[in-house]
Formats: sequence, structure tokens, C-alpha cells
Amino acid sequence: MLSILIWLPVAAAALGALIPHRRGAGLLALAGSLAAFGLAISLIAGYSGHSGQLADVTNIVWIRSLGIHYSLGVDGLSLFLVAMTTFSFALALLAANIRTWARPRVFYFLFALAESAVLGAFLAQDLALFVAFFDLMLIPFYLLLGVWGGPGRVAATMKLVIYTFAGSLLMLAGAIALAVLTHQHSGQPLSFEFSALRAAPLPGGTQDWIFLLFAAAFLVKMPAFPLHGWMPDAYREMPVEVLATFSGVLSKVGAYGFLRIVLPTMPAASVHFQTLMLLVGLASVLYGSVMAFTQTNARLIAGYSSVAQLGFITLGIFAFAQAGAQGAVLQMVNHGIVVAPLFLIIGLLAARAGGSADIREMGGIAMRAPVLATVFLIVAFATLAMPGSGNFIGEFLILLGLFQTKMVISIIAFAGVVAASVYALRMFIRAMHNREGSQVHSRELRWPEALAIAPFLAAIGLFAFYPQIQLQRSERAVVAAISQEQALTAPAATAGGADR
Amino acid sequence: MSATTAAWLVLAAPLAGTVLLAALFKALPGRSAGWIGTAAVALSFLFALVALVKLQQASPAHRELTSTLWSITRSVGVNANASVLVDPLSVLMICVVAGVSMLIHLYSVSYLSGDRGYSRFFAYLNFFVFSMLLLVLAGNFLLLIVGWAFVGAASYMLISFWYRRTTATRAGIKAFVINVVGDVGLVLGTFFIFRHTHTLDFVATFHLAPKVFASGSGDVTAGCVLLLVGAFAKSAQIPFHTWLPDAMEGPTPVSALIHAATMVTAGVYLIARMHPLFQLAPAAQDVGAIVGVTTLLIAGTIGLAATDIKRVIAYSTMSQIGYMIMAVSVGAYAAGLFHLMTHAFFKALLFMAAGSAIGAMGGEQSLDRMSGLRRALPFTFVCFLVGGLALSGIPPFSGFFSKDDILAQIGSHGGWYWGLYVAGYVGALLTALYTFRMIFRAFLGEPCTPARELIDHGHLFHPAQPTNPANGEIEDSDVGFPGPDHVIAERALPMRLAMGLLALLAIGGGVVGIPKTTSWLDRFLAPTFADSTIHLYPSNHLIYLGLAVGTAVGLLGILIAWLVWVARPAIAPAVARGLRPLASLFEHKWYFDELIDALVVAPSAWLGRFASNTFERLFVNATLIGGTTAIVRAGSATVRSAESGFVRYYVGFILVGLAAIGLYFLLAS
Amino acid sequence: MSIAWYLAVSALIFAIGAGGVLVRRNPLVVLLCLELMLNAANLALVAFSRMWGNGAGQVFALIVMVVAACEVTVGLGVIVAMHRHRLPVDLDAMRELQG
Amino acid sequence: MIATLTHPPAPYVNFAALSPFEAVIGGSVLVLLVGLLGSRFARHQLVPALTLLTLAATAGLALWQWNDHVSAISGALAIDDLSLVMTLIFATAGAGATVLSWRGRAPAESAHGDYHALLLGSIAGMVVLVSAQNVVTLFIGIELLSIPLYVLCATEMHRAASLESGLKYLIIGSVGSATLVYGLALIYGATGATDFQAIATSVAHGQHSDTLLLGGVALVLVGLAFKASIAPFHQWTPDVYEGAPTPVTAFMAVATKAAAFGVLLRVFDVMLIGEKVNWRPVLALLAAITIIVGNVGALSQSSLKRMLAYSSVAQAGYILGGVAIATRLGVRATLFYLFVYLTANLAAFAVIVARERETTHGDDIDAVAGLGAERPWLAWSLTIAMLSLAGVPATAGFIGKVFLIDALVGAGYTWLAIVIVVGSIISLGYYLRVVGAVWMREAPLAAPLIAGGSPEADSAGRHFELTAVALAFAAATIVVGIIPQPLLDLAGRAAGAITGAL
Amino acid sequence: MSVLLFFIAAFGTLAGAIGVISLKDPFHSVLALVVHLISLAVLFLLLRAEFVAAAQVVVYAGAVMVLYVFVVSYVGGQNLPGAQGPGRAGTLGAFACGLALAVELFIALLGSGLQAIGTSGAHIAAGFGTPKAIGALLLTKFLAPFEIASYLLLVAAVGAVMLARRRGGLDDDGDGRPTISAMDFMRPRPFGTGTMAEGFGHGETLSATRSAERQERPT
Repeated sequence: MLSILIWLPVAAAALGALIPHRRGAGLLALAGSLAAFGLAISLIAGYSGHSGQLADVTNIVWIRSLGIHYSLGVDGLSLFLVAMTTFSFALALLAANIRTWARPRVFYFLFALAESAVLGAFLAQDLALFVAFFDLMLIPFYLLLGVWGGPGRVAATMKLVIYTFAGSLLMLAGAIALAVLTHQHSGQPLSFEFSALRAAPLPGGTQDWIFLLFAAAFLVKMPAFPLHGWMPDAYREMPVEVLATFSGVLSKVGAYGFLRIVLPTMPAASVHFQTLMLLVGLASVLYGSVMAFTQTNARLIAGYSSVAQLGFITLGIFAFAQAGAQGAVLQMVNHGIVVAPLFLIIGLLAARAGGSADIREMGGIAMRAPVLATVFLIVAFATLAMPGSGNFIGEFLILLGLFQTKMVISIIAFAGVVAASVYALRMFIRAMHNREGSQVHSRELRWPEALAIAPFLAAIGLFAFYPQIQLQRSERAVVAAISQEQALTAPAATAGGADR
Repeated sequence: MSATTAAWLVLAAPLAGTVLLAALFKALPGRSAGWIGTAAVALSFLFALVALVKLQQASPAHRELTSTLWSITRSVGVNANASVLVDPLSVLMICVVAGVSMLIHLYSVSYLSGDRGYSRFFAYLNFFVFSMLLLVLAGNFLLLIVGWAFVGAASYMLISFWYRRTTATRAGIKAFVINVVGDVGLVLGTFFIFRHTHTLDFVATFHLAPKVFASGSGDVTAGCVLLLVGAFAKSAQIPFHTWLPDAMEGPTPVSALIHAATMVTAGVYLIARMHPLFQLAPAAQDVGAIVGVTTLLIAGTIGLAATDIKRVIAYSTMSQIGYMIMAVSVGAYAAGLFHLMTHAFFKALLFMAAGSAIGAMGGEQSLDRMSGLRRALPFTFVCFLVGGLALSGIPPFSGFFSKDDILAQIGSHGGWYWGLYVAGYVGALLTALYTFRMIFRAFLGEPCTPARELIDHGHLFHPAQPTNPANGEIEDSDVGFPGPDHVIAERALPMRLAMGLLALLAIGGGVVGIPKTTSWLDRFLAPTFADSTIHLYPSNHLIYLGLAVGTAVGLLGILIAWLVWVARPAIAPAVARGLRPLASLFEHKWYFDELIDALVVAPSAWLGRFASNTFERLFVNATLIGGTTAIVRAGSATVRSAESGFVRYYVGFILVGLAAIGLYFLLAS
Repeated sequence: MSIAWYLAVSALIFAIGAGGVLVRRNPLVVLLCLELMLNAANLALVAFSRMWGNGAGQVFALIVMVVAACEVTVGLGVIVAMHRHRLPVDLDAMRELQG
Repeated sequence: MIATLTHPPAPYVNFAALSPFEAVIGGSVLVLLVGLLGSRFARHQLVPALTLLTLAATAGLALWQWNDHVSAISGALAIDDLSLVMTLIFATAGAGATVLSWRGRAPAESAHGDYHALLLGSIAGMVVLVSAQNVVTLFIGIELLSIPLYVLCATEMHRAASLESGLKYLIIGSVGSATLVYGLALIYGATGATDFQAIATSVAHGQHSDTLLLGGVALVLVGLAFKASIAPFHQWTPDVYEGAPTPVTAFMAVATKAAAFGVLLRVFDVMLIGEKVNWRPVLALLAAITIIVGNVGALSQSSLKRMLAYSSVAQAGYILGGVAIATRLGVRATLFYLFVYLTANLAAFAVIVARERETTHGDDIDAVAGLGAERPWLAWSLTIAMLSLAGVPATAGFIGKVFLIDALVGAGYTWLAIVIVVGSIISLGYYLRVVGAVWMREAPLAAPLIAGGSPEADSAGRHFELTAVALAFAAATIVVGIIPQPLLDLAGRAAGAITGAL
Repeated sequence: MSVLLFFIAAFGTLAGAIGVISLKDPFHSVLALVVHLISLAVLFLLLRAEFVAAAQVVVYAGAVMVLYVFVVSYVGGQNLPGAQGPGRAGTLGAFACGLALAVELFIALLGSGLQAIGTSGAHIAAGFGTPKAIGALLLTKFLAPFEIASYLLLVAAVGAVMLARRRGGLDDDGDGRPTISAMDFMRPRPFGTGTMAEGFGHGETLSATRSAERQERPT
């Protein structure tokens, strides 16, 4: 089941790459991703949060000598991330199908490969498998950026890949060290399975440096301040359809990694570095916000806003309060379904502003495109986590959880909330309102474009009114994920508010 | 139909209107959009009345009803439902909101006609009404915050409704950001409360509050003060008030509805709604009272100096809300809400009249250019006069009773509250002064050109080149306002209707709370505030004194205004010259904008520039990226230069390496 | 006469040969120096063979000789080939490959 | 001893066990003779065909001998799983080189017979080397490996670079072997024995960490490290790789390295295992230096062959890490990594050869620019090869690295694992540069024919066999990357042959 | 007696070695090496390795050196101007390197714990090192290296022939008649490069060279 879900997109795309028809590649890739989305929906339908257990477990020995298993499973933690991934990719592929690409076969194959890799990372229940998918997903994006990206793409690819791979390889070392040392320490046979690693945590000192290796990988991927150096170039040059998924989905893998791997397997280290991680998160929030309201390139505004958002998520995770973690998981999904349409819209705006994503060149677009303006306004409000949007619920829970354990940081973090309203509206106004820019030739949203974006709005609406749909399913898994840290920090935590 | 069902329908109607208008924005011909919007709100008002009736039928003990549709979050102890709380307070609010909104919709039907964004306007307006009703009906903190933010968003959208005007967009973002600050205060306040009560539900919170909070304990005080921040931001109280005058960029009906009648009074509602908490935090109450009185005085003084007619009214709004905040902060809830209601009537009326006048002036808003509109716009004049008298608290207009009710109750507190009492009357004097300054300058005197055109030729004045009244930039007519067929004044029937009805309310609204005779409002609200620990029973002579002084002060103000701006026009400039520093202080609105710029805006802007120009470049790029690459490149250069191509040196390296390794082994042996 | 003396001599020869490789430019002479180094090894081998009193060392020495001969042959072959192709027979001139 | 002197009994020679070895030698002689035939067909087609046949036979016989461990010829050679696995590697590499040089210029310019005979001779040397059981055989084996290579490097005689590389390799190689033989002499002196086992026992008892022995170890280490191009003894590698004919380079890069590590395993993990405590840190340190030097040097090279040379240095560093820790896992990881390295490099070199013949850019990186649009199959092969060398998942390289790091961490050499990781990070800089050129650049205009530029461009034409080789090995890379277990088992078996002492 | 002989021989070897690396003219270096080899043979004799000594003299000092002499005379090994030598620093470095090496080897050899090194060697049976003994070893214990060595010689011969063969280029015509690679003539002639002609002691022009090579081509 899950294997099908993972490999369906790339299989379909490969098929599409082989058939002669020119548009076939794109359409088949689209079909594959849609099918994957269907599967994800059926997963959600079939999953009840009441047992926090893994569902649809697949477990085959992959490399016996190393105790590496091809082990998949889905639980509340990954359920909606998987859905969000398939969802975003499907729509991004739809958007991509509107345009025509050079060498479409390779393009769609890589695009679908990326989807499969991401899904693999979310569903893997074996550390080595996770690492493999984690690294693998970079290759397609590297090529997508490098071949179909903007003028400055080559330099951007180098930065992107060196940064991210540096992280991944460090994590590779960390992962193997984790498994091997656990094996030596516990005397159990060598195994990379999460279950095995959770069972026998290492002594604190060992955990610490392994933790740092993992943290490096995940923070780069997010990206978090100050490891975001690759982000501006990559975001500036990447094709928006790719960028939508890249920013919407890949950044979550890092955050997910913390919840799935780091916290359960390295509780002592997580607690040890809690303050550090919180400060990183806080710095990301503030720095991202501040940067976001000085940028003039819409892509970078959105990019830095993601830095800030991921900062919030980090805060939520390392608050070690159930509300915070729940909020973080919710926020991962919310940010995904918000930032993807945001980038798609930015693409449309650039198309209307003479190809430039610079908000100084835009303006007055709303005049001839009221619908686009409305859509953008809704997305912008969701981006700034306006109450009534799912993002607000996410941030509310995150900050509430943080408030219960680390009040001061939580209060400072609220600055990010205010700043968000500034940069989001600034972007909206500079693009949509005031008088037209010189290059602007505004026109209304076209049907295919609307078709690609509307589902995102629907999703935003769903999570605005009924986030419970996710929260109830993720509760058990999340609580389990942070339980050890809570136990360790219990004395520190103020009378465990939402922890009842 | 039960009261709660009615309440849900109250919410549903404007929401439906919004969706309908948004969906059909292209298809709707003529004014149909306006009528749809109005109908939606009218329906909502109808249901509000139903709710009122139903509630009255219930026994006083059972007038606190909640109803839940679904649960938004129910996880890890954070439970928030989509639930409404129907009690006298919220019902009063929905009646006022829906009623006034209905009239203003009616007014807008013709006022906005011919604007390009006609249906967009009504969609926004309906959305605002929905948000406002959500705010007042919310049954828990989460929903309250949602409504709170929604009205902020609606207000943003309507302020920058004419988004071609940079002034409008700038005012919009200003308003929104300050409101977000308020939201943050609200959320943080909620956190402080939640931290002890572990529930977001109002009823539960209020039941738990006395048990979990010691009176005046740190957390509840912090929480209440933070709630106050929210209230101040929304109700334009110092120092969060600067957005309100700028918000006058929006179309006049918007100013009437949002920035006078309803949204800005949300703060008052909030404090009233949270009274069980506030009564546990006396410090917070005092903060509220002091800020309220400060605002009411400062706003009054600025109102004296402002020349933009809408801004004068805006400052007057601030100062009136100052009264209400003061009232609800000292525990005079019924009085505060009473004033809220009457203020909604007469302030909406004033704005409508002002809008009519502005229409007649062809979009001009400056008092300096207006004069002698009385004969040009008799109906408007009457309405404006009624509103003015009500505002200045001249009996028997509605403002008279509500304001004196507040002051009497404050006076009955005794102690340092006498200070507030006196300040209240000083404020009343100021109010009368600036109100009638406005009236006299605009309506009396020699008719100005537009007025003359109206009087002589009977048609409205159209400026040759429409300009933005705020900064005089040339409008591009795409904006719609003031578009060719857009200058509407009193003669449009819907406008007359709306203004007329409001005028009647402004005159007779006070009837619900005439002291010693009709205390209907008090009695109606009693169930909500039954648990209030503060009981104010002003003594009779205090009441009568108040009535007398109130009347006297009002009349005195009018008299002075008459002297200064009608009888002896020379005095005003003379006074201004005499008190130059004071005058300039008022004209510059006490330099609050400058202050906030210097304290908040400039530093954060600098921070942003520093981050992007300096930090990102030097640290992230130069140091982190550049540094590592530099090291690697250096290494590469070294290795490659060692690769000289000379066999000799290759062998040399081998032998040296051999020597080194040999040395190691020999040492190891 | 103790074995140590022979070993000392062989060590010296080895060092001299190594030094020669370092200083000479003419590949022919460098080949000679390599011969020296191999001979040093041979001397050591034979000395040790004497020391242990088994013949393995001597056999080894013989093999080394064979190898040395082969290296020389091939080396000279390359030098001749270079010469044929009008390349300077000079190690310091062989710098087309570097970096 | 007297007895043996008076009646020397002829030693029993197990010809069956030696059959792979005999096959190579016989094949080489046969090829040599066929090469002397006049007919063009014989020289151009028959000789390579026979060579391939020989290698096939060798491989086949090696498989036939599978896992009966015998030591042939009075313990001079051991035919065990290690040597057989190694033989397979050599045969594969040799076959690859043969196909690559088919229709190539190097054999034509020397003589097909001689060229292939030398190739086979070198392979024979490798087989001897990895199965040697005493120091004499070891030495003769390493020489038999090297001397033909010296010649092969110089076979493209019209290119000064080729001759230069030949002579450089010869001189430096001879220095290396002189060092080696002197070291062996010292070890012999210290132990009085020439057989590995005898030396090992003598080391284990008696001569532990004696200056004589340790001096010998140092010299031997340098002599072998030189063959495996371990820094700082690597400097010949880039020059020779760049100068030599590309097929020869490919062969050297893969087979020589494999042989060198095979013998390193035998020497250090069997013969000198007793001195583990002393040489482990040295090897680890050398590995670290090699990784850094190799990766750093490979950056910003414009010649692909040179870049791969440095990369091979770096890879040697990784592999040495596996040897250094002297554990069963380490040996296994080493052997597995050799396979990985083989497939990736052969694929890459095949592409380079193809482009040398198709474009005028020789082995410059321009030659592969725009390959993605022009020759997708070659492009994918090269991409996969590069990614595998960089250690990206779904390629064999990833598994290899995982395995290696696993062994290192297990042996407590985590710092070395980190160095490997850092090295890999640097290595992305140049591997991905190639991938970038393949996919992200347009094909440049044909450059004028310049010295060092490929003179083979005139004999242009797309040679299917090159694409085939590239694809085959790329495919192998992927397959191993996805189903590594069989190969891991193979490596495990081979490791079992020598890790008795571990 | 043996002591005296040792010292003489040792002196001879070292002197020869130093001569090899220090003499300017390759011819002289070769001769120095001959001296070195012969005195080395003496040392072998002193170590009771008659067979090795004999082989040394015959194979080395005989065959190989003759080969050398031929090549040197053919190539004309005089040092060429233009390219730079090791330079003073280089020479010093080389000296230091050699010295360090020697010292370390001394330590390694003499610092050993083996008492045997101090002795003049183990007691050995008669016939030690005689051709018979060595031959026995070669055919029993060291059969494999012996065989391989023969093969190695073959390979080396093939290689040398291939390199030194006068045909330098492609044989693109079917009958295997060699021709010269075009590259040979495209390549500019490096200044002062030794050519065939120089081998015979007088310069010639390019075309003349070519004709000369044609005449010398085997038929």
C-alpha cells in the first residue's frame, strides 16, 4: 500500500517519459500524483487517531548485513504531511502542465522522482531508509533548479546542494553512529529501525554530538537562521511550480525529522540542547520576519517568511509541551498549503508585471484582476496567520505550548506575529494596490491557473474551520514523540498546562 | 426558534450576503448588490430582534445560553468550539450592530452608487457585519479573537477600499498592523488566563476565575492589562489611537459604521464581557479608567484644532469611547453600554450628514473650504444639528442621559474618582466646543462655491479635476470616487431615510435610560452583570447635579463656539496666536505619530536595513559561505601548486613522507 | 666481521641512491640511482640471509636483480622512444603534466 | 636442510587451483603471437576478441575454483576467496579496458598484440600479487603488475604527454618498489622468514615492535601506499592518469588500486597484524590526509581524467580507512567499496573515451557539456557514475559509504568517519560540476585541434560499444545501490579468507 | 684478511655510488656504477653468497651495463641547457633528505634487539649460497617466483621492443608496413633536442631526417 503510494508518481512519470506523445509526460506525471493523492486521502479516511500505532506497516529486510530494513508505516505524525505532499505536488504538476518546458520528459520525471523521495522520507520507519530518501530528494531538485531555473541558477545550485548535502552527509554519519553505538551499547543486533533505536537510548554524552549532526541537517533543510544562506539564491532562481513544492514540502522534512527521529531517540540531548534550539527558532522567527519586510523580491519575501514560519515550528517542537508539538505538526501542514499557492500566485504576478517578481515593478494589478486579488488577499491573510485561518490555530497552539514551558521566549516570539502582518500586507499592497507599475499588464486569473490554486483555498478553508480533523489523528503520535522530553523537563515546566 | 438558533441565523445572514455578493460580483446589475447587502443585514437585524424577544421570555436566571455547532480543536487539553454565547449583553450588541449597520447599508446603497467597486463594497461591508456579530456573540476566547481579527481585516479592506490612493493603502496597513498588536495583546492575555483556568470557554472561565485567581494576583492583572491592550488598539485609545484619524480615508459610510458606531466600541464590549476577570484585577481597571480619561481629554483638544470634518468627528469618537472605557473600567457597565448605544446612533448620524456635506462639496473635506451649507443642505443641516446636540449632551437628546449616567456613577465612587468626574465634564465642554465649531463653520456663514451652485442652479458641484482630499494628488477616475455620477448628497431617498431614522434614534435613544424613570437598559442587562461585585448607586442629588452641570456645560460650550466662530470671527486666530505652543500641539495631534515613528517604526526599519544590507551580506554570505569556500580554495591551490610536474619533487615528497613515517615508527618502538 | 657493518653500508647506499634520484636531471642517471637503491636492498638481503643462515634472502636478491634488469630495460626503452620523438631527454623538461 | 639440498623433491603444483593464473599467462602469449600475424583483421578484431576470451576464461576458472582454499606451489600462492574475488575485479576491469581500447588509437599506435599482451601481463601480475603468500612472490607480483603498465602508459607515443607519463610512472614506481623491497628486506632480517604466516607468527612472538621490524613496516607501508596512491605518495597519479591513454587510465584507476588494496590487506591484516597497535593510527592518519588532499585537489580541474585521478586519490583514502581499522567489517567494507569504485569509474571513463572520439575537446570538461541534450544515454551514465562516487542514495556509492562509516564507527574511528563525510561534502564540488556541465550547459563550439586535444576526433563516429560499457556499468551501479546484499555477502566471504587473525 | 677486504670493498661500493650521483657525464656515472657493482659482488662473496655474486657480475656489470652504454651513446646523455636543475636549495634538501633516511635506517638496523646483528652470522652448513643450494631453493620453495620472473622478463622484453621499435605511428595500411605519425611532423622541434642525426653527431633538416629514417626502415 505505502510502497505503491511512494513509487506510483515516479513510475507514472517514467512511463510518461517513454511514451512518444509530447504532452503525455506531463499528463501522466499529473495522473500519477493525483492517484497518489487519492491514496493519501484513503489513508486519512482509514486512520483513526485512537490507537497511536503505525498503520499499513511494510517491513522487509533490505540490507541484512547492516540491519537496514525497507520499513514503511504511517501514523498521526506523517499522515497529513503525506497528504499535503501529494496534494501540493499534484497541484504543482497541474500548474506546470499549463506551461511548456524544454525537455519535458526529463522535467516531469525528476519532478515525480522528487515527490516519491519526499513521500519516502515521510513514510520511512528505518533510519537508513529515511536518510537515503532524505538525500535522494535533493538530486531532482538540484537538476530542476539547475536546468530549468533562472539566469543565476548554476551558482544557486552549487550553494543549495553543498549546503543541503553537507547537512545530509553529516546526518548520515550521525545516523550510522546512532545505530552502531546503540547496537554496541545495548547489545541488541544492529538495526536502523526507529523502534529499535527508540528502545535503547544512548548515554547522554554520546547523544549530544549525534544530536548536533542531525540538527545540522534538519536546520539547513528548513532552513533556519543562520544556515539559510542557500535559500535566497535558490528561491530566486527556481521555477515557481518547483519552488511551490520545494518550499511547501521539503522544508517540512527537517521539522518532521526532529519529531520523528531526534526527540524519540535522543531525549537527553534534546533536553540538553533545548535552549539552543529554542534560540535558533526564535532567531529564525525574528530574523526571517525582519528580512521579509525589507526584501523587494516577492519570492524572497515569501522565502524569508518561511524561515520565520519554520522558526515557529521549531519553537513548537522544542517547547516540549503537547500543545506546542501539536501546533507544530498542524503548522507544518498549514504552512505547506499556504506557501505553495503563495508561490504560484507570485508566479502569476510576475507574469503580469513583465516577468519580474520585484514588488517595486508591480502595483495596481487588482484593478483588472479582482478575483486574483481576492485569492491573493486570502492567501496573504493565511500567511500572516490571521485568526480564523488554520495557521492561526497552529501558531496559537505553538505559542501556547511554549508559553507554558518557556514564557519569555513565547512573548518575544509574538513580535514575529506582528511583523508577519507587516510584510504580508506590504507584499499584497505593493503588488495589487496603488497605481500600476510601468511594466504591468494586468489580466484576470485564467481557468487553468484558477484550477491549480482553488484547491489550496479549499484546503485553507478546511483547516481554518476544522483543524480538529488533523489534531485528533495526530494527538497520540505527537504526545508519544515528546513524552520522554516532558518527563525529563517536568520539574522545569510550569504546572503542566495543556499536558493533562 | 430558540434564541441561540436566532443568534446563529444572525451570523448566517450577513455571511450569506458576503458569499453571494462575492460570487456574483460581475453579474449584479445596477444597485442590486446594495439592496442584497442591505437585505442580508436587515434579515440579521430581524433575527437579532427575535433573539431579544426570546431572551426576554426566559426567566432572568436563564438568560445565559450557549450553543455549539462543532469543535474547532479538541486536543491536548485545548478545547475550542464554534459556539455562541447569548445573553443580554450580546443581544444588546447584536441589536445595536445589526440595526445601525442596516441603516448604514441603506445609506450606502445610493451613496456608493456609481463606484466601480460597488458590489465589492457591499461584500466587504457584509463581511464586516458578520465579523462584528461573531465578535459579540463569540462563546469562547478563540472565537472572540477570530471575530476580533476579522473586524480588523474588514476595516483594513474598507479603509483601503479606494486602493488607488496611496494615502488609503497606507492608512489601511497602519490600521491593520496596530490592530494586530491589539490581537497579540488579546492572545497573550488569553494565555495568562488559560494558564490557570485551562479552558477557553467564557462561561467556564468566569465560573473558575474567582476560584483560581486571588484578587489582584499577578497573572490575572497581567492578563487583564494585555486584554486592555487589545481593547485600546481596537477602540483607538491612547497610545494606540493613531490609526483612527487616518482610517477616515475610507468611504464615509465605512467611517460611520466601523470607525464610529460599531467596531471601535468593541473594546468597551470586551471589558464589559470580561468584567469577572477585571474585577479581580483592580489595577487593570484603574489603568483602563485613566487611559480612558486621558484619551477623552486629548482627543477633545485635537478635535478643536483639526480642520478635516471627518477627522474632527473621528477625534470626537475617540473621546466618546474614552467615556465608555472609563465607565466600564470603573464598573459602570450598563452606563458604558448605554453610551455605546446612543453614541452609535448620533455618531453614525453625524458621519452620514458629513458624508452628505462632502458629497455636496464634490469630495472636499476641509472645514476651511466649507461654509454656508445650511441653505444648500437643509435636511443634512438638521440631522447634523441633532447629532451635534446629542453629542454635546444637550437635553433631551440621547447623549445627554448616557453621558450623565456615566459621570454620575463615576462620581458615586468617591475618592480619586472625583478627578475622573471633573475631567468628564471638562471633556463635555470640549465636546460641545468642537462640535459646534464644526457646525458653525460648515453650515453658517456665506455659502461657498459648491453651496452656491447647489442653491442657485440646484445641481451638485463637480470639481474640474478630482483630487485626493488628503494629499491633493490627481485622482485617476478608475478609482470611482469621486467619479462622474458619484457625487451624491441628501436628496437621494435611501440616504434621507437612513439619516432620518438615525436622527430620531439620536433624539429619543435616551429614553431607555432616563434616570429615576426608565432604567430599562439597566434592568435588561442586569442578568449579565449579576455577578458583578461593584454596585454603584449614585445618590439623587448627585444625579440631579450631574444633569444640571451637564446641561450647563453643554450650553456653555455652544455659547463659546458661537462667540468665537460666528459672532467674533477674529477671536479664533487671536487665541491661536496667543497660545501658539498649545495650538501647534493640538494641530500636530500631540505629536503621537512622530513619537510612534521614532520609537517603533524607525528602529524596526533600521533593523531591517541592517539585517539585509549588512548582516546577511557580511555574516551569512561573506563569513559562513565565503569563509568555507575560501578555505577550500586555498587548500586546492596548495595541493595543485605542490603538483609541480617535477619528478624530483614527487620523489622528494615520497622520501620525506617515508622519513616522517619511519620516525613515527622508530619512536613507537 | 659483524653483519651490522654490511647493513650500515647498505643503508648508506640506499640513502645515496635516494639522494641521487633527487638531484639528477638525466633520466639515465636517475635509473642508475634506482639501481643503487635496489642494490642496497640486495646487500641487506644477502647480509640477513647470512645472518639467519637461510638462503631465502639470496634467492630474493636474485629475483630483485631480475626485476632491476627488467626495469632498466623498460626504462631505457621509454627513453629511447622519447628520444625518437624528439623530446628532450631531461626530467626537468617533462612538465607538460602538472597542476 | 642438507636433505633437501641433496634430493630436492619437485614441489607439487596444483594446476587446477592455478588455472585462472595459467589462463591469463597463456592468453597473453597467444595474443602476442596472434598480434604478429599480418592480416589487419587478426590484429584489429581477433586480438581484442581473444583478450576478452582470455579474461572470460580467467573469470570462469576463478568461479570454478570458488571457495576451495588451497595454497599452491609450496605455499607461494594462495587461491582463496579473496584472490578469486580480486581476480574477478581484475578481469572485469581488463575487459572494460579492452573494449574501450578497441578501435582506439593506443593499440594501433603500438601494436595490438603487444598492447593486449601487456595488459594481460599486468593482470597476471595483479593476480599473483593478491594471492602471494610470501614476500618474494609479493615483490615479483608487484613488479609484474607495474612494468607492463609503465609501457602501456607510454603507448600513445605521438603524444609527448603519454611518454612523459610513462617515464614519470616508471621512475617514481621504481623508487616505490625499491622502498618496498628494502622494507621487505628489513622484515626478513627481523624475522628470518619470507612466508606471511611465518612472519606473522614470528611477529606475534619474539620480534614485537623491534626497530628493525618497524623500520621495515614503514618502508613497506610507503612502497604499497605509493601503489594505492595514498597521499603524500600520490603525486604521480594525476600526471600519469592524465598522460596515459584513457583506456589504460581506466584500467589503472580500477585494477591497480584494487590490487594495491588487496595486497595491503594481506600484508597488514595478515602478515603484520601483530603490529596492529603501531600501524593503525598511521594508516588512519594517512587515510585522513589522503581524503582531504584528494578531494581538495580535484576541485577546479578542467581535465576530466585529472579530476578523476584526484578523485581516485580521495577514494583511496576512504578505502584505506577500511584497511586501517583492521576489523572484519573493515575488510568487508574495503572490498565492497572496491566494487563500487570499479563500476562508477569504468562508466565514467567509458563516457570520457566516447567523447574524446566524438569531440575535439579531448578529456576537457567541455567535452561533456550539453551531453544531456546530445547523448542522453551517455549523460545518464556519467551522471550516475558521478553521483555514485559522491555517495548519493540509490547508487552503489551510498551503500559503500554507509558500510564504510558503519565499520569505522564500529571500530571507534568516528573521527575518521567524520573526515570521510567532510571529504564527500567537498567532493560534491567537482562531481556535481560535471553533472552540471552535462545537464546545465550548452555544448561549446568545436575547439581547434591543439596538442593534448584529442587527435581522435577525426576518426569520429559514435562507437556503440562505448555507450554499451557506460550503460552497463551505470546500470550495475544502480542495481548494486538498490540490491546490495548479494555483493555484500560476496565481500563478506572474501573477507573471511584473511580475517582469521582479526 | 676478510676485514681488510671488507673495508676495501665497502669503500669501493660507496665510492662507486657517490660517483654515480655526482659525476656530470652519464658515461662516467655508468662506469662508476660498474665499480660499485663489482665491489658489491665482493661483499656478497664475503657474505658467502657465491652464486649471487657471480650473477651480479655477469648479469649486471656485464649485460645491463653494456645496454646502458649503448643507450647513453645513442641518446647522447649530455645535460641540456634551458631547463633548471635542482638548484642549491634543492641539492641541500636532497642531501638532508638522504641524511635523514640514512640516520633512520641506521637506527632501525643497529637499534634492533636482535643480537644476531652483532655477530658475524649464524653457523652455516657447507655449500651455503652455492649454485646448488640456491638452485634447489629456486626449484622448490621459490618455484613460483622463479617462473614468474621468467614471464616478467618476457613481458619486459616485449615492452622494451614495443617502445624502442622504430615504427612510431599508426599502421593504417593493411600490410603492417609502418609509417610515421603525422603528429611527429606537426610537432615543433624543441630547441636542442637530440635527434637521430645528433646520435650520429651532425645536425640535419627535418626533411633530411625523414629520408634518413626511411632508409633505415627495415625491409
